[in-house]
Amino acid sequence: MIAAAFLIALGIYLACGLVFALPFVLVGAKRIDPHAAQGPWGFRLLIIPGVMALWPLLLRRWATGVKEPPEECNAHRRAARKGVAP
Amino acid sequence: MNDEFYIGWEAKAAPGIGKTLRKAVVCLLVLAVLVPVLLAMSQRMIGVSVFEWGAVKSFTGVLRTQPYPHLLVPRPGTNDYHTLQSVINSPASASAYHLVAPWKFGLDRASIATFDGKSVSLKGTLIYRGNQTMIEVMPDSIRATNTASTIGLPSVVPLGRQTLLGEIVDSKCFLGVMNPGHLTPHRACAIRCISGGVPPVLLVRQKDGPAIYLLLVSADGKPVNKQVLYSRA
Amino acid sequence: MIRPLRQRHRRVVIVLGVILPIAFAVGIAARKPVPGMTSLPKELVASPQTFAVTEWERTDLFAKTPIQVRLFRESVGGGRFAVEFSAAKDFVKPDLIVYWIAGNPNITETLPDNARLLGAFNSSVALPLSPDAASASGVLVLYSLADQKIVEVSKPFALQKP
Amino acid sequence: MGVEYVSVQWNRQKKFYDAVLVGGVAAFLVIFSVLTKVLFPRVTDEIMLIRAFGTGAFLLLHIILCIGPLCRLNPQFLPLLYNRRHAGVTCFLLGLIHAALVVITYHAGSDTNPILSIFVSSPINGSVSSVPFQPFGFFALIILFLMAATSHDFWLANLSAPVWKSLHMLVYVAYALLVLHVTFGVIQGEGSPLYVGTVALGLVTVLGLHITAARREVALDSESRLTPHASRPTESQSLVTSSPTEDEFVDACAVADISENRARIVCLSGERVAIFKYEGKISAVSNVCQHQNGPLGEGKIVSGCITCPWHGYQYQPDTGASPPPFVEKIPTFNVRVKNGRVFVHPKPNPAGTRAKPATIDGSSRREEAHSVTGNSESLVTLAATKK
Repeated sequence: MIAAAFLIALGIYLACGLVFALPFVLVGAKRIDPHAAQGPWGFRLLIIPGVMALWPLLLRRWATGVKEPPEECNAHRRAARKGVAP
Repeated sequence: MNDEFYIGWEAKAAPGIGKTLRKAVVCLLVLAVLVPVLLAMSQRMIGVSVFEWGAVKSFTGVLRTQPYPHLLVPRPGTNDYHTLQSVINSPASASAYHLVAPWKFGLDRASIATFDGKSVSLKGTLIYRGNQTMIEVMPDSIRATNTASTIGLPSVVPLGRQTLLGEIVDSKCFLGVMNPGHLTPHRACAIRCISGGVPPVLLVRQKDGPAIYLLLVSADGKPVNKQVLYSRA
Repeated sequence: MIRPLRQRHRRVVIVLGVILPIAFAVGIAARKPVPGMTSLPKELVASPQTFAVTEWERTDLFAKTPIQVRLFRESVGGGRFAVEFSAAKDFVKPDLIVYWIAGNPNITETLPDNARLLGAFNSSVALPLSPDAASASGVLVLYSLADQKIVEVSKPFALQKP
Repeated sequence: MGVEYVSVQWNRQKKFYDAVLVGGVAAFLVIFSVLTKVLFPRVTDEIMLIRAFGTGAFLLLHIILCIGPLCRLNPQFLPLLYNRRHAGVTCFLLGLIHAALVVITYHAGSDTNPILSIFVSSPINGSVSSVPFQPFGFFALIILFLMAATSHDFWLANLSAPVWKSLHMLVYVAYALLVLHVTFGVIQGEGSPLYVGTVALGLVTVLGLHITAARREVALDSESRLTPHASRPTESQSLVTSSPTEDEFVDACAVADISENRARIVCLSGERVAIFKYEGKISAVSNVCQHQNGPLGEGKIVSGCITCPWHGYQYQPDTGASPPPFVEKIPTFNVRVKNGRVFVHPKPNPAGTRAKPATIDGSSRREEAHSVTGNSESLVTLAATKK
């Protein structure tokens, strides 16, 4: 019973991902990452499985109008943002 | 100090790194050859069984639906051993072939009830192991023939209450559809097959001598698929 | 890798280093031997072995398949005969049964009427021959009932030395 | 990343890598299948393939897992790391074929949905030997899928390397699940001690290499903590392992400790800093490569650029920026050289900010030379005292 519910949820999630993936690889990818603008077909196909898996994240970036990939978060970058060194 | 440095996008690696790399590649290729040889050789579960997949043959005999559907096929030739000491010792005058449906299902007993005890012809694919024979019956291929049933029911010999140690297998897979088709790796499939009506068989392996196959039935000769599934031994 | 991930990596490695060997050892220790019996209850044993005397063993009776044939007798110089087969492990035919046919018949595709059923071909089970077989020579026929096909006919042989 | 994404950035090394990978996998599959068919002619072909692909994927995963610690222990293995992602994707594909064949063979055509059957057809009955093993494989495959699906550089950039790395560290969960999958699966049936021995050997190798490498990492960290200037009482900022001096610059190491075009690594502001020596200058940058967080301090200055040992990403040592057209940037650190010692300000500059390299001037060079002489003198003294 739990297993069936889990599998149905997984199926719906991936199906939504597939529906989202098509417009994303055609239009969305270059909106959130300028380097994807001229990506060849091979690249677009390669990222489809990942888009199906992580579509809520990409949908949020696309919807909020993010233009660049995020800057990574590590101790040095955090410390650097706090102020300028002498 | 060796100051060699590997950069993947350069055409060639530094000589020392290249040398290590060649050694590593040789080691990996040795692994890719040695491991499959050792693992393939030490497999112990694979037995001798056949599923004649794709070869459909015709069979005639008397169809019985109890306890599980089977076809009794008379053995030709004379048989004069009734004088021998016991019923078990005399060769049976007919062979019994288990009948199952395609995939993980047994034959639906209700749909073939009209043929019970009648001479029939049917088409199907042979499955066999040792002296056990099974037919995966082609759907809707069973036809009643005009010949009258000539085979009497085998006499029942009570052997008393016995304790046996063995493995419950789904007869279809174990007899040949899958090889190996038993023990833990096959457990899920056996559960599905027995759930689908394939006759459950207690396989009793002997230390010396052939394994014996015992069809599991209830005390009144009915199928016990569900009981087997829920006993979860 | 960044420092927090290196630390997480170390913790993961330590946890795995403890848990995995234990889980593996538990799994191996829990393995059950393949269920089997050293001997069946006597009520289930098909034929009490009454053929104590081995008359001969031959491997040349069947040309196509390597089958060893053993001839047994109930007692020295007397009693019924029985044959026992041992075939290569890989030899399997659908519903293989054994017949005895007296004389040196020319068998092509069908079983002649005088074929006498001995029983199912079963490695290491002795099949008794009828008493009248002892007096004449004959052949053993391996017949696949499911295939309705003669698998092999042995060379003619006599049970008793002339 | 500074250039447009392509499917695969092919080069000679990657082609060689993939040729060995594909050749090795093909050899494994063919040898296993042919030998099984020869030794056991009655085997069912699907099950033979299930076993070939399953064992192949499991062996490949072992090899992949050993590459990381091997490179930590000996940088000469770094070529194996360079294209490890292709090995990972191959491992996933082998596992996927194994799983598809399992579902078709053992679960399809029954009275239950074949995927659901993976979970409901192995009831728990309290016996350890019948722990359901197929769900372990299912979840391991999901993890391998996530990793394979996000293996393209697009995902590295869009998830950022630390997030990407944490996602890919799930491989250890997948490995644990697969060890359980094999232990409670095929090994419960296949009684040969060789099967037990092979898995045990794999387990010992993978865990042994990882624990050895991890211990060495701890040792490296403690080495920097034990340098004399760091043994002074530290500030509240516990992550700073070297304590700031009066003017906030930290005595990191001696100029002489650094080889030409190479770096020395210290820990400052919670992360490792790479201090490079090149062309008579000293520059310090964050040790973390933006591409995949590779250890830049273990890299080398090639054609004037710090080059990451993992995938060869490059940064100018003074600005921390990749040469155009690439756009990667890393934080830099202000440095001073005084009396033959390197002082680093623990506060990082924003990524890509130019920090003036400290020149190893004549005096410090002389001091360097002097310190060497001094050392030899003291050695002589020591020798004399011993006499």
